[in-house]
Amino acid sequence: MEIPTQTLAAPAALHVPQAAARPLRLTRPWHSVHARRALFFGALLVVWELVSRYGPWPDYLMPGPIEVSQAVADGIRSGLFVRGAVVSLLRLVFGYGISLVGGVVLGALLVRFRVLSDTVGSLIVGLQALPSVCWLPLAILWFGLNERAIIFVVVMGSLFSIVLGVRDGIANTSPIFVKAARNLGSTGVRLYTDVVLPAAFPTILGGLRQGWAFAWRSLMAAELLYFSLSLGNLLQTGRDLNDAAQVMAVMTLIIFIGVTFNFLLFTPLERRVSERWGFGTTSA
Amino acid sequence: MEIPTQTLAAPAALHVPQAAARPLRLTRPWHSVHARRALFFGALLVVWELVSRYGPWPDYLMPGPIEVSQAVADGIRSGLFVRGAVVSLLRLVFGYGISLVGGVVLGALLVRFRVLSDTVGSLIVGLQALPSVCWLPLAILWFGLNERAIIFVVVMGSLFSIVLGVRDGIANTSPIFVKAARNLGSTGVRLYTDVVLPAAFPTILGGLRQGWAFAWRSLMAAELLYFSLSLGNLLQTGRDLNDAAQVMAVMTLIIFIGVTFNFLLFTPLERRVSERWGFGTTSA
Amino acid sequence: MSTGRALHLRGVGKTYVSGDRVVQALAPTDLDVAPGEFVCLLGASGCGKSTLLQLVAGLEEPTSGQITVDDVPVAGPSPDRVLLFQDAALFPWLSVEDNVRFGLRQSTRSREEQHRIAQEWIEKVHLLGFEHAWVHQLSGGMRQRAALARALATDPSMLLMDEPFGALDALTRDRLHEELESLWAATRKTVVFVTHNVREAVALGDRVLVLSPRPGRIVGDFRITLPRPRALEDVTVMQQASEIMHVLRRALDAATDDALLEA
Amino acid sequence: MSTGRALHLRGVGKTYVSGDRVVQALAPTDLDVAPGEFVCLLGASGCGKSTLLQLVAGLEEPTSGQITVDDVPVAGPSPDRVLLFQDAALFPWLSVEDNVRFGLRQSTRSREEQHRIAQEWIEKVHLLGFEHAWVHQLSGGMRQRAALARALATDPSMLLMDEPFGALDALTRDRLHEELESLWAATRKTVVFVTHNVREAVALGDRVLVLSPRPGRIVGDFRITLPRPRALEDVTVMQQASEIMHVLRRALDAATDDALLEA
Amino acid sequence: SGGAGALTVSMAYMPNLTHAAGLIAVGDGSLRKALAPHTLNVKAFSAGPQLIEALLAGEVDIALVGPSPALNGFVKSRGAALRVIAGASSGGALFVVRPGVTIKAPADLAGKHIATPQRGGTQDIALRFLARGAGLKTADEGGTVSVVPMQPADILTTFQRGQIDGAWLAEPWCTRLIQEAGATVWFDERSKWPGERFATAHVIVATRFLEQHPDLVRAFLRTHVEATQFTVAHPAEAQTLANREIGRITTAALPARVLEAAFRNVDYTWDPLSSSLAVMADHAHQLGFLGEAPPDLRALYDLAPLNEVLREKGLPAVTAGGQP
Ligand SMILES: Nc1ncnc2c1ncn2[C@@H]1O[C@H](COP(=O)(O)OP(=O)(O)OP(=O)(O)O)[C@@H](O)[C@H]1O
Ligand SMILES: Nc1ncnc2c1ncn2[C@@H]1O[C@H](COP(=O)(O)OP(=O)(O)OP(=O)(O)O)[C@@H](O)[C@H]1O
Ligand SMILES: [Mg+2]
Ligand SMILES: [Mg+2]
Ligand SMILES: O=S(=O)([O-])[O-]
Repeated sequence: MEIPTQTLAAPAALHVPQAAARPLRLTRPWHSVHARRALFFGALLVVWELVSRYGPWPDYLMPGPIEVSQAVADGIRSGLFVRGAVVSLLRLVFGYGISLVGGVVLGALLVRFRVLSDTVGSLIVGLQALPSVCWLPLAILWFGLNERAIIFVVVMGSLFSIVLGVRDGIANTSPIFVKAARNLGSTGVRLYTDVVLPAAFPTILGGLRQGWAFAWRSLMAAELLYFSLSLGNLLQTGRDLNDAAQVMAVMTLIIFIGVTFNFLLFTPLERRVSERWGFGTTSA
Repeated sequence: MEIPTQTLAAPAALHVPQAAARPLRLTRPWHSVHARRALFFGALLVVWELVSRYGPWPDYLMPGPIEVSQAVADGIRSGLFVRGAVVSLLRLVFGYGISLVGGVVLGALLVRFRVLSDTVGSLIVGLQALPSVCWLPLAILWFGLNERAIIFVVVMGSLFSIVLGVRDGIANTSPIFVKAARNLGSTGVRLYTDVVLPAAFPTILGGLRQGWAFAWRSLMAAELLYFSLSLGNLLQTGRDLNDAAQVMAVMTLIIFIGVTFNFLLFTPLERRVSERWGFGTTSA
Repeated sequence: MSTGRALHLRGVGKTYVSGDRVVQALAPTDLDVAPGEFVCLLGASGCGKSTLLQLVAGLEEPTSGQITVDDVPVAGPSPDRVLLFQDAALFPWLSVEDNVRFGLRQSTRSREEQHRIAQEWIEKVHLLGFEHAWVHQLSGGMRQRAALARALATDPSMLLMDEPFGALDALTRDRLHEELESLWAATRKTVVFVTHNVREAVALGDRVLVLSPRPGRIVGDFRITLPRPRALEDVTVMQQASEIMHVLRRALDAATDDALLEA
Repeated sequence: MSTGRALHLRGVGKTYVSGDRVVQALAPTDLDVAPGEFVCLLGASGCGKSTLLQLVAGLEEPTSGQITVDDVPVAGPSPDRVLLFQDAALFPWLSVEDNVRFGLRQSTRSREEQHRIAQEWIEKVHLLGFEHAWVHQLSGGMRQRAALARALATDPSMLLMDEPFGALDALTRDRLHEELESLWAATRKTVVFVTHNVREAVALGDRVLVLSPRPGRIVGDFRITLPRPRALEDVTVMQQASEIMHVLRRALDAATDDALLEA
Repeated sequence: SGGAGALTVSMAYMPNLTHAAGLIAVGDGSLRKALAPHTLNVKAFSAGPQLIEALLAGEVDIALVGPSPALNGFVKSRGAALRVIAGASSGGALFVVRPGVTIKAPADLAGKHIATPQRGGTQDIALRFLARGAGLKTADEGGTVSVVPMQPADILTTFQRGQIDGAWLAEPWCTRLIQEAGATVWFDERSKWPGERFATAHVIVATRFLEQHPDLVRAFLRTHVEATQFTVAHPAEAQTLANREIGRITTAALPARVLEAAFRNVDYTWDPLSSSLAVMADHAHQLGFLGEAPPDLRALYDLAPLNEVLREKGLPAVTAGGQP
């Protein structure tokens, strides 16, 4: 059967014109999203520059985007930023990887074994509240002054977020999926990989993204352990020199890498999830 | 109609004896949970003490629970811990309160207005990765050396977690609830308070708890801003004086308060949610 | 009590596009329902019945055409046009009573009145004793009944019912048929009622519409003039039903499942 | 192909306790199903039919009594006893085809064979063209059919079906009746089939059991000896159905909804 | 440290001007040469307590560090973990005042916010003691003098924002406050000490390393003494060399103006100036910082290796509180 042409004619027909409340998202054309984002960030930069110039604060305390991008350019030209970012990113990816695997396994175990949840589970909630710097002394003690100590701090900083995210995700999943799966003969580890985790995945994803952010934070704390070229060190150097432009340049770099990873890693996963589950597909 | 006695006779009848995989929780008698927890923490303390005594590390680097509880007792006796904890808790509650309200509103707005999500949303993911200490210089700059600067850092540390938790929670909620509610005449703000937030609540709860943990972390960072009696300061003093016992004593205090708040605030909420939604009620 | 409104569909069609899947659920359709009319919709599984109801409820946007209610274009949902979802769609965070009160709370009624109306409806759908139960503690049929109470409690002038009695046993269904018919007789609400039970359609409807398989088109429009009340077992009802069944069967046999285009 | 097993229930009852709500869903029940028997369950909404199936499937634990399959006590679920849930319970993260393959993937079949079997079943439930659709893109009836394909594809020796055809139009249902009957005739699986359609029960079953309203008890046990295949419209089927209907009605009228105790 | 044969010697310092001797010895390669065939592993820390932490954990063998972290480490390990084996510098701390604020006598501290770089650190203790001497109490004792320990970087910002009235801190921060925030000097800490000398940096060694490898300790000290001599004799070259190292470690060298001015405020010596440390320890103890009992500092020093080196070089020996 042929689809009547008017139904496919204009994608604009998918647009909903009414004034009624529309709390859930529409699928919009790709380019407008980017245009809007560019516009927003552009406006943000302009406001920042204006505040920096005409605001009540001296510009050495509140450098504007021009000065900061100058600092970024300098940092990149000198090779410091790139080398520092590479060092930090490697640690981040490694530490986060450990947290990811450990967090998923531990989170699943917490739900599976009530004993663990009652004991380790309640401890984790408290451990999560510890600032990353608290782990430094233990890290040095246990691992010595080396990469492993830094990775340890990163893991401690992000693991618990992921564990709790996974645990909550699984615990708040409708038991019907597990019932259906066991009914069809799924058991043991496969029950987890095939059903429990996919069913909980929409919720878990949030925990994974938060874990990523906290891996960053802890990495910055860990990199103050001792001087070696890294983003955390560049940040601290900026602070020590009261070089607001450098501090902001490193912050910009962190934000940039954070946003980039989000787009490369998490946004596609989210899109996949909503497509499959049908979240936010309603135009109403 | 009378319920046959054998069906109500023993709560033990609810216990499931089979060896089959049972990934979802059973409701267990109250006391066994506490007994198990006490046992676990007891064993943990013993192991810690043993490691401290017979481990490869000198006891001034790895003080045992006895020494640490001595330090806690000293801290409490001198009044420092109690006063410090009160100061910190007040800041925490205040800063977290702001993050909570702001986070829920902002998270809901992000889902509601695609423009915001495309712009502010993508910025937040980056901002979340900034370590709390990055906000210190700006806080001093904008607010000066006062409580507001500390609260600002706490808010920056926890707000974004909550925003993203709320956003993800709402975005991953089945649209059917919103449809049903709008269909029954629910609109505007009430649609959010009556339907969108309750529907997303099981997921949001995780974000709120993580926000709480990160409020703590940021508070510790902020309290290094300047000296006034507070937990963060006691922690830093311990570090500056290489006093491992004091550092661990403050850490214990932080964990204790974290666990306590979790039990008072979040556990009852979680129980409520699973009771209503029927999560994990299956005995299979 | 609210009385019915006129419903008009002009060339209303719906095509779902997601990724490279294009599914035409409803072919452009014209339909006129008079105020207070009780219209039943029959059609093969997946032919677009639920889609049609969602469009009329204003919960989905038609890909083509326009829907008007009393000559006002439909531009979103309204509590005056309540849809009873095929899968109940109760709120799991609310008790049965609070679910039933949900629509009432949007109005300006006093708490006492809300409570009274809710109780009344809970009784009518035979859920007394389950006011404080949570949704997950209900059986499938009990959920459908709770959803029915929630929808009817708001007293809309147009009722859009998507297989509301599908999960009910014959006796409970008979009782609810009676309730619905007497409610309708008293208020003359406009009702659009989707069902798979042809005799149910004949027993309840002023008109029975038959949709072709996907993409749905109206291929039969029967006016039922039998005297009311009608029982499912009445011979006249059975006769009309078998006549309509015939049309349905023809429509289904004629159709080939070719509405799915891989774009 | 798997053939049926014997099912025995001895004093099997279920009481749900949550907080201060105590609901006796199923009164202690004895039941014997012979290997290869096709048993249909009828009963008022909320009388414990779904509960009974979940107990037999091993997904819930009885509060009292014991269930055995071929004299082995049931101690958890088994892919040999597949339950078709009342609300489909498809996995939203899998496509229709992957849902159908789910049970097969737990076995040692090759990928090609899995694919072939899945395709076969998708065709039998008339879902060709929707292999790659997501669950939320299916209509209510299509979901039920996909769930049916998923359950049957695993070829269990015992089928527990909870209103599997409730959301289907008459014609699709007739076709699936034929499919189910010929499958059953070929394999003599044991089937426990819950339905609200008395004629459907008579048309399909060797035996029809009638449950009283909550808490369910077996109050009628009819052996159907009519020659197969039987059509829903057969006069003999109708006669038997109205007889059973009578028992059902009596059970319902006798009952008072007093099973709910506020503890 | 390592097993048989060639060892790895872990040395730690901070990229501060007060550690110039260490920076120079590492920077010009002389330390590496002196320790050959053993390898030198250099770690630069951003704060003294972390350096001590690493030393206590066995990750550092020999280090340059300020007096109060050294003292803390010694006291916390109950005298077991480390020994002071030489001095490194003296001076380099000033009390600076924000323009528009009058602080000319200890009594003027009343009602003021004064920053110090670290709670329990040298300046922090000194300030509290100064206030106490003038009959004032600090804010945390319920008094009017707000002692505000914070990171030096934040001191500069708050100073510029007018939120801090004065600061007692070390170089190069005093110079930066003077140059960048127009601060005036109330006093140079040297003026408070007999002979204008007081310890600001020490050479410390892990006790275990000292016992196992006295030869390496002597080799280290030999280079240390030579680097110190070089710094005193050729301040301009020393400045450049030290600053180059600071730049290498932190990625940012000090500006020439700051470097010159700050360098002038520091004196370099291998004398540990033990009497000044005793005074500091006494003050710290009186203020409740070093535990219940007054610290027993007799075992803190082990100056024998240094004196041996000095003797080799024909230089006068140093003493610790009268003991050689
Ligand atoms: N959100 C969606 N995305 C894509 N396709 C959809 C969506 N919703 C429905 N469809 C498709 O539209 C067609 C009609 O669906 P609809 O739910 O209206 O059928 P129905 O007549 O109500 O069927 P049933 O009797 O089985 O409930 C089906 O082919 C279905 O696959
Ligand atoms: N998880 C639960 N917690 C508490 N009560 C429950 C639970 N599940 C079912 N019930 C109660 O048990 C009774 C029987 O439920 P069941 O689902 O077995 O009924 P059913 O015969 O399948 O009904 P229907 O035909 O409406 O599907 C109902 O009163 C229901 O409220
Ligand atoms: Mg439908
Ligand atoms: Mg049921
Ligand atoms: O303590 S952090 O928040 O920076 O991890």
